[in-house]
Amino acid sequence: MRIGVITFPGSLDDRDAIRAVAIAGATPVALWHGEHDLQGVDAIILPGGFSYGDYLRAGAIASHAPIMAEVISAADRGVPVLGICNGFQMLAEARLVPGAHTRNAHQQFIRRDQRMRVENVRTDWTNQFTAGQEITIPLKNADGRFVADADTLARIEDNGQVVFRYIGVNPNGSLNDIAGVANERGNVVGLMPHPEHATEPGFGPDTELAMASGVDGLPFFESVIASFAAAV
Amino acid sequence: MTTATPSPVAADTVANAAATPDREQPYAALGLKPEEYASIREILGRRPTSGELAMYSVMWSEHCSYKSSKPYLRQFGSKTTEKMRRNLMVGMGENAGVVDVGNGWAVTFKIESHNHPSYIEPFQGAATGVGGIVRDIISMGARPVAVMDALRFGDIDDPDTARVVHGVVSGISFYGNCLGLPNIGGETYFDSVYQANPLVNALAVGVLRHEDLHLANARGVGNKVVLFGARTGGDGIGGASILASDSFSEGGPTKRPAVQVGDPFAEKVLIECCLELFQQELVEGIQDLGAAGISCATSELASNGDGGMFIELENVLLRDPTLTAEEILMSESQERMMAIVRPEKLDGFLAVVTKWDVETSVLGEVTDTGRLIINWHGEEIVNVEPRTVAVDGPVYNRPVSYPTWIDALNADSASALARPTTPEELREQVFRLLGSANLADKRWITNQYDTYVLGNTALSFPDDGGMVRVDEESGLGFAVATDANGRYCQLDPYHGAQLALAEAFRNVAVTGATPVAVSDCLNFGSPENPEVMWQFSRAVEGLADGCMAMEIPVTGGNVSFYNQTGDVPIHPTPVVAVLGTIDDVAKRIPSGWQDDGNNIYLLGV
Amino acid sequence: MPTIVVEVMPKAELLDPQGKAVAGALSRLGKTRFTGVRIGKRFEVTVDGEVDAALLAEVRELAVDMFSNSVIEDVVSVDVLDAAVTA
Amino acid sequence: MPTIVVEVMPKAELLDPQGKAVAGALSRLGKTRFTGVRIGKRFEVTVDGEVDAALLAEVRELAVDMFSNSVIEDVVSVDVLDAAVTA
Ligand SMILES: Nc1ncnc2c1ncn2[C@@H]1O[C@H](COP(=O)(O)OP(=O)(O)O)[C@@H](O)[C@H]1O
Repeated sequence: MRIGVITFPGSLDDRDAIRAVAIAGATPVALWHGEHDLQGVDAIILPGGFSYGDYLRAGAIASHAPIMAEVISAADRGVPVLGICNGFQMLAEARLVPGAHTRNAHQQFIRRDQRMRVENVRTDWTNQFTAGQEITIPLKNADGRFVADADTLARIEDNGQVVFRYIGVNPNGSLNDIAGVANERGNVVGLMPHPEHATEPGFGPDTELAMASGVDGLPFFESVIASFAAAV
Repeated sequence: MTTATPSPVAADTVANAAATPDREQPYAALGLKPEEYASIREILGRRPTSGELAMYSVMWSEHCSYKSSKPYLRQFGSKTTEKMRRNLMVGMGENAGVVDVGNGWAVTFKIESHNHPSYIEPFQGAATGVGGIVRDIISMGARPVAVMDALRFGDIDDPDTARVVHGVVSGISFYGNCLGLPNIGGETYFDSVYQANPLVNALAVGVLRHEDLHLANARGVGNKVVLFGARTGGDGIGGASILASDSFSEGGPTKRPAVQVGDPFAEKVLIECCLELFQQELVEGIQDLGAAGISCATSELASNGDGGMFIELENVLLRDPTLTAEEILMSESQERMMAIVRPEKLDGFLAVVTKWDVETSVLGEVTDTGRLIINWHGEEIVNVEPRTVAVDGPVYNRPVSYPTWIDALNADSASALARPTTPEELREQVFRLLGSANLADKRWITNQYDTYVLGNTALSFPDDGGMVRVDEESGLGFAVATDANGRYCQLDPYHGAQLALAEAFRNVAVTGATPVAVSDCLNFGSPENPEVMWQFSRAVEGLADGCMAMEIPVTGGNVSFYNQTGDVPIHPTPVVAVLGTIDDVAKRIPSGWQDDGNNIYLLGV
Repeated sequence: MPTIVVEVMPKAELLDPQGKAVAGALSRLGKTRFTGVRIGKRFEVTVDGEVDAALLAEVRELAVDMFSNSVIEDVVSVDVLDAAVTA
Repeated sequence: MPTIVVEVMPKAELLDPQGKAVAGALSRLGKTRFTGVRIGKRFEVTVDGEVDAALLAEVRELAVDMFSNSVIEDVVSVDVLDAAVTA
């Protein structure tokens, strides 16, 4: 399976996403924001970072990039798309997932190993988790507060589009403790924490067993590989 | 590419300078002493043009010329033995030192101050401090992979401290995070001696393959001199000389510096762009533009190369078209680089910068005239021997005197202080210590820094040293720690500097890495104060002797003088950074107990 | 060069943490007459040539599609800057 | 409740990275009529009771001392919001 990782000017975790895809056993394909070519990839990752400095609004300028037109039509065709952090912000700005992001309620950038619960295991990116599974994934952002109006919130809660919820601490003031959401079809998922930073022992979050050993991010990538295998 | 808007402002030409030898020039306002001005006239055989005066003034400032510290810093070279040099690929004197770490990999690192700007505008001052040190690393051909920050603030209870602390920390967080560089450690210390003069020392580390090493010099007659990155604006004009040559608290309105605004996004794009230029072998060398901007880049590149350069200054792309030639020469606009490009590679060069949306203009070319000649709309406004600007600036043997107060300070020992006599008093004292700003947990700072980005961070806070994997195949990596103790140095700068070295050395060693190199940032008061100069001379000697004893070389660093409030200098604060190597980061040793039942040993004396 | 000013404010029903922080600071300073602060953005777009109705319409569209995000923000105004106001 | 609007812009001589990024985006979208963008802040301060000259003077002072950082920003205007404008 070939998974594309798009680099925008200011993308930072693109190389980490590429590494995580390879660790999970798929073939990473580097894609460039300025082109219209998805190189026939089977799934797409919008990585973390500060595209265009996150100036204007996080993800806003990148959501107008040439390749986003292709991402939008691929998403409509059912191609799995994962937006991580800045990628999540781009998905929201491009209206591929509901809601929007504002500055963290405490107004600071925050980095922490974040616990969250997997609320929906039927998406292309979460089918290898068990329902209600609690995982720890690194979080790092300044504009991570998920907001939506009351109607939208009620709708996505009812539809099961809330895929991840923060537990323990709500790190940024997100409404309903929402850490990640999906589109209605479940092929497009966005979340603030960084699963690619929890895929390699020695470089992930601390666990009870050993420091930096957390690999709770791996099932994201294994899930999309499993959906791909199921589809062919 | 956009073309520069021609400026209507006429500049003082070389011909005009020759014809009007008696014209009064504002050299003093630019921070030059009468003797220095006289010596510029002597070098040129005429009065300088206003453009030349701008260049000499910024390049001969303490900050750029090291005029008070040079005689002492030579020890770092002379006290380096062959054995200490064994891993050294590039030593002192270049943008940053480079150390061979094995398997064909090399690491480069450097620490630099941005103290005064961080007091005036803490957020932007600290942010641009990170930006500046990272550009030093890029110019060596390396990919920046980590940053650290050594910070000193005033009394935590002073009302102004919050402004400075929060501004500085969020500036570092904003710039470093947005650049995608993990912050792997640093220091935070509060003491009222830093009240109106915080210390913001930023460190960056880069990695490269041996064959990717590049030095910034202008070789090859006919090669193009290209400026790329952000446009030039009115930022920090005069900052280099005015900020760093005098205690800014004395500054009148005319000395009020303009601040610089950092754009980490532009710098991130510039990093990727430079690495692609190096990788495709499209450049001979790249020089970063830091303090003193184009003045510094042109004169240093020319001095380090074939010695001649011709520049058409009106080709500089401007953000503000009203800038004068002198202001363009002095501007400290951030996120700019200068490259030397072979003419046949120019098209390839332009293709890469266009891909990254980086604005570029060709300013001129390398010549064999031995002169740096700068034209402004066809008229010659600068014609100098580049070494006289960049290398052979004034050197001072400043007077040194043993501090009158130091014996009394040392005699006033802590053993005279009352000891707690009851369990309650002891308990109260322990709590006071635990609650003191300098011992308390620093998570409120470090939680604002990204440590995960790039996916190679093996150790960071709360570990004693930060550690980063260089080679994913073998696990080869490096560790870095920074330390300093101004109070020890106030008592005894010679041993205080050695203690800082020893602490940083230990903090690296305990991670499991082997220390191999040192970078330092020497923060002191005014060099015109003989007691400060004594402290400086002792600290440098202590550090150089300490490095000999530990057998690791100083590969570079930075001197920051004039750190004082009014007449009161800060404690001498030589911040020492030690870099070590480890053949597999999987063997790292974290600080903190890992498993139940481990034995605990106390080593040493 | 003419300048078009676009003003964008966070939606009234959303929490504006920045504004709240400033309001908190005001009340700590004893400034009790102020009941709330909200912080939005002011864009100054400079234009080459004359501003005609078509260009203004284009900017109005950009204001909604790009300068603001309708999930969280409202465009408050789009106007040609009156030179007298800048002084 | 009356609202006082304070507008703050980055100083003209300093780089405005935000505005630069938006200007870049406009030009990539083929919008060539625009020559530059600068982004500042708009504060809406709501007031309890009438706005008198003293209060306005107080806000003017706050605008300089607190809402803006005079090292890098200028206060462009301080005005009582005309209710008609909000519509
Ligand atoms: N300004 C800072 N930037 C980055 N890391 C910091 C900073 N201040 C402290 N740290 C980190 O926090 C941890 C604890 O620091 P400190 O309290 O100084 O410990 P120690 O006394 O053991 O040196 C260390 O890992 C150190 O690198």
